Amino acid sequence: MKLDKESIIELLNQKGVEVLDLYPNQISVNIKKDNLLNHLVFLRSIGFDHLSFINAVDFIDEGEFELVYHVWSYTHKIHVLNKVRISRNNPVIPTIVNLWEQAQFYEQEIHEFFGIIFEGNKDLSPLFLENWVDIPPLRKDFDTKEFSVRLFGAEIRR
Amino acid sequence: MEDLKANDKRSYIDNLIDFFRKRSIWMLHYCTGCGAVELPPSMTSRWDIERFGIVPMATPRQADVLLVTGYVSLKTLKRIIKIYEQMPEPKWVLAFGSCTVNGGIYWDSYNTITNLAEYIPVDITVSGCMPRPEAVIDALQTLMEMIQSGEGGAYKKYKENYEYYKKNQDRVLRKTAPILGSSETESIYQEKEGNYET
Amino acid sequence: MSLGDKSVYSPLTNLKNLFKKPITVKYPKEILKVFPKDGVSPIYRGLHTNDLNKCIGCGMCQRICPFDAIEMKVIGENEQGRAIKKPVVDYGRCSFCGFCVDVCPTNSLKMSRHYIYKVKTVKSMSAKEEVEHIKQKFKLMPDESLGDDIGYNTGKAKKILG
Amino acid sequence: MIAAIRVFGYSLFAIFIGLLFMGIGRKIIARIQLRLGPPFYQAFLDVGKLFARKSITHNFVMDLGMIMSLAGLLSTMLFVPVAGHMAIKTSSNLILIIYLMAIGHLGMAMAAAASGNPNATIGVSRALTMMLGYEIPFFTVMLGLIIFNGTSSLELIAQSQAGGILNWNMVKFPLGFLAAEIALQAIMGEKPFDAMVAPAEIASGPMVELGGKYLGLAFLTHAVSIFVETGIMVNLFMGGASNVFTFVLKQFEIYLITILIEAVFPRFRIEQAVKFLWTVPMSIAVVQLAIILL
Repeated sequence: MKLDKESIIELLNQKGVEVLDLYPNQISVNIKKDNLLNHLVFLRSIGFDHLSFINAVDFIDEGEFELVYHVWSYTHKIHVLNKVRISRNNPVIPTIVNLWEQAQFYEQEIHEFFGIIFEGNKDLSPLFLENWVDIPPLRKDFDTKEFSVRLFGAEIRR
Repeated sequence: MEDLKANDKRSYIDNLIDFFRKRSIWMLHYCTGCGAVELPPSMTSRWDIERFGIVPMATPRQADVLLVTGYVSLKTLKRIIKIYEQMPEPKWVLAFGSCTVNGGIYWDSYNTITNLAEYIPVDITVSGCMPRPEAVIDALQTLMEMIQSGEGGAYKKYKENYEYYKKNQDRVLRKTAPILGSSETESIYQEKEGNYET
Repeated sequence: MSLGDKSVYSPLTNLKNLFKKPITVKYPKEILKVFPKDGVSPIYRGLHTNDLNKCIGCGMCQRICPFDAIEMKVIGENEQGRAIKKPVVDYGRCSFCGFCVDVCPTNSLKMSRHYIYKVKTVKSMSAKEEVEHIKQKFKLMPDESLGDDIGYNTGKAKKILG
Repeated sequence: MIAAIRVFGYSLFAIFIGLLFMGIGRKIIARIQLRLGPPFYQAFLDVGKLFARKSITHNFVMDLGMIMSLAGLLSTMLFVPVAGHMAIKTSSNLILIIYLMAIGHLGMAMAAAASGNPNATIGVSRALTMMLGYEIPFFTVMLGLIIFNGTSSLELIAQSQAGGILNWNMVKFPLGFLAAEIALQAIMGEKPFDAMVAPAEIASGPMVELGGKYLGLAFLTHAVSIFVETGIMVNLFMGGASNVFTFVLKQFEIYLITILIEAVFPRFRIEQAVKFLWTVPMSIAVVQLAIILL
């Protein structure tokens, strides 16, 4: 059964989450960390069966990470961005590997580049950076210029 | 001056062997980055470097020249060193593009080395981002001249200056685990404290 | 046995190429000619060329370069005692994007159609010296030595192509 | 003593002709791909370079295997009549020749297995599987010819076709020639039956760990194998030759057909190749055998 965008927003509003209407086929949802699993299970149950990607954004001034779960439905043709904010000091979030298996690699990568710990994910081994011992490199407080000068001897002229 | 003297001493047999070597360069193109795109036109009908006897080879054991075609990340560097050491002598290295000289577009990357010559000896460095097939052919022709005249002996440098190269390799690869049989599955973030000294 | 597109034997039709002329460009002897001019495209972005009389040393090219490739080098003093600066391009960084040519206020910095530049190893050098040698060899100060063969050049590209 | 010199001379001749054919084959493939291609003497330069390189051995079994594979093919060559001449005057029994040809492959298998590289092991297992594929149709064709001529001597079969092109077995038994030609493609290891080398998949298979002199030996083995295999085909189907020049020319015709097929076809997977060889050339060969018997 194909739902249009308005009825999906209606359904989500009934669940008590904040919905933002972005584009003709895209909506954005702000959720709490505790509510994440329930919310994603609900989305999956109404036909959003494809997890496209998981992003992480570092809001260093606000001291928070934002995780964006991109969920797509082949029946409704709607793209939902589920945004979760977690604290930068204690970056822990429950894993969704049991819901979507492909989340394994996204979580591994985010753990590698942002240092966010996904509770319940058994394998958070690095994919790209072998044996990295510095600050995770995509965090905003990681200084790539300084690092490349120190390790590779890069010339910086300005 | 020493080089010139050495040239004078080269016998007829040496010149013949060098002629064979220069006319039959087998290359291992380890395709890192953009250079992989420039090599197919050089190898296929339009520019056809097989005219000079240059053919791609599948394994380092059979190859004479290693083409490093583009940026080199830490993971790649480890494999490049392994491949370079697996090649039997005489061997030559061609570095293509800005990235292998001074970092190129990845000049401030956390994971890309800036100067390939610090880690393995390089015979010819070609500028460009990436070099056109004509530039590739030009470099290979220069390599052929260097082989004939006995100039292209950078592989001897690897033995003479091994400490220098090894030190540089260790400095950047220290933070990385062995290629095969890595059992490091614990979280990288947890073991951060105290392990890294500047 | 049919030789249609879907046939198993259709590769055999390629045997007719045996009697055609090869399309190979014998590079060192002859050069590619597909554009009105010989060689590469008329708006090719090759090594830089700089009209040193027109260049005012403003440093805009240095400021816009996304790769930190351009360095302003002091080459002397003018009558008022101010330093005259000209850009030096590090071809170990340059990615030939053309931003510096776009931004040049006097239109003195241009790109030529020359692109072949290579550095050979020096057998007598030690490894450490060679690293520096390669780095320094790739830093070139563009002048008018390549000026006879202008390639990418703001506003004029269209005129050349016709 | 004279026998030894003759054997040496014949070996050099076979290697020379094989390398020449390889070079010309590369040139022809290049022209089909609209390229200029390497000079025709490129194979000599390659061998010269390979023997001047440093080489890495893994153990003495590898050395032994490479020499065994070259020696196996060189000894096969002694039994193939070249325009009526032979290195040593001996019987040129077809069954013996086919038996000896396997030694070359086994030597290569030994060397590759000793190198310990998994790609080499895969390549060798593919080569031996391919042997099962091509030997059965090739033997069936040969059986027909042996029954027809009442002898298994290659020399006598060649002599029986004397007197004009219409007497050649190629014209008398076109189906048999077709089946043998397809099988020959597999024997020479050219496309579409080159799953054993397959540089893109298993990094040139048995040769993966060979460098320098060992690869040079492999090159020479390949050159001799080209000479032997085309020589057998010339004697079987094209009536031998009265002088050496004609013989080499006929050999080149056979090699040219192989090269033209090699130049344009893609590669079979190993199980597809064996299935193809056991169905298409095999059924053609069986029909030919039935025609001869009836």
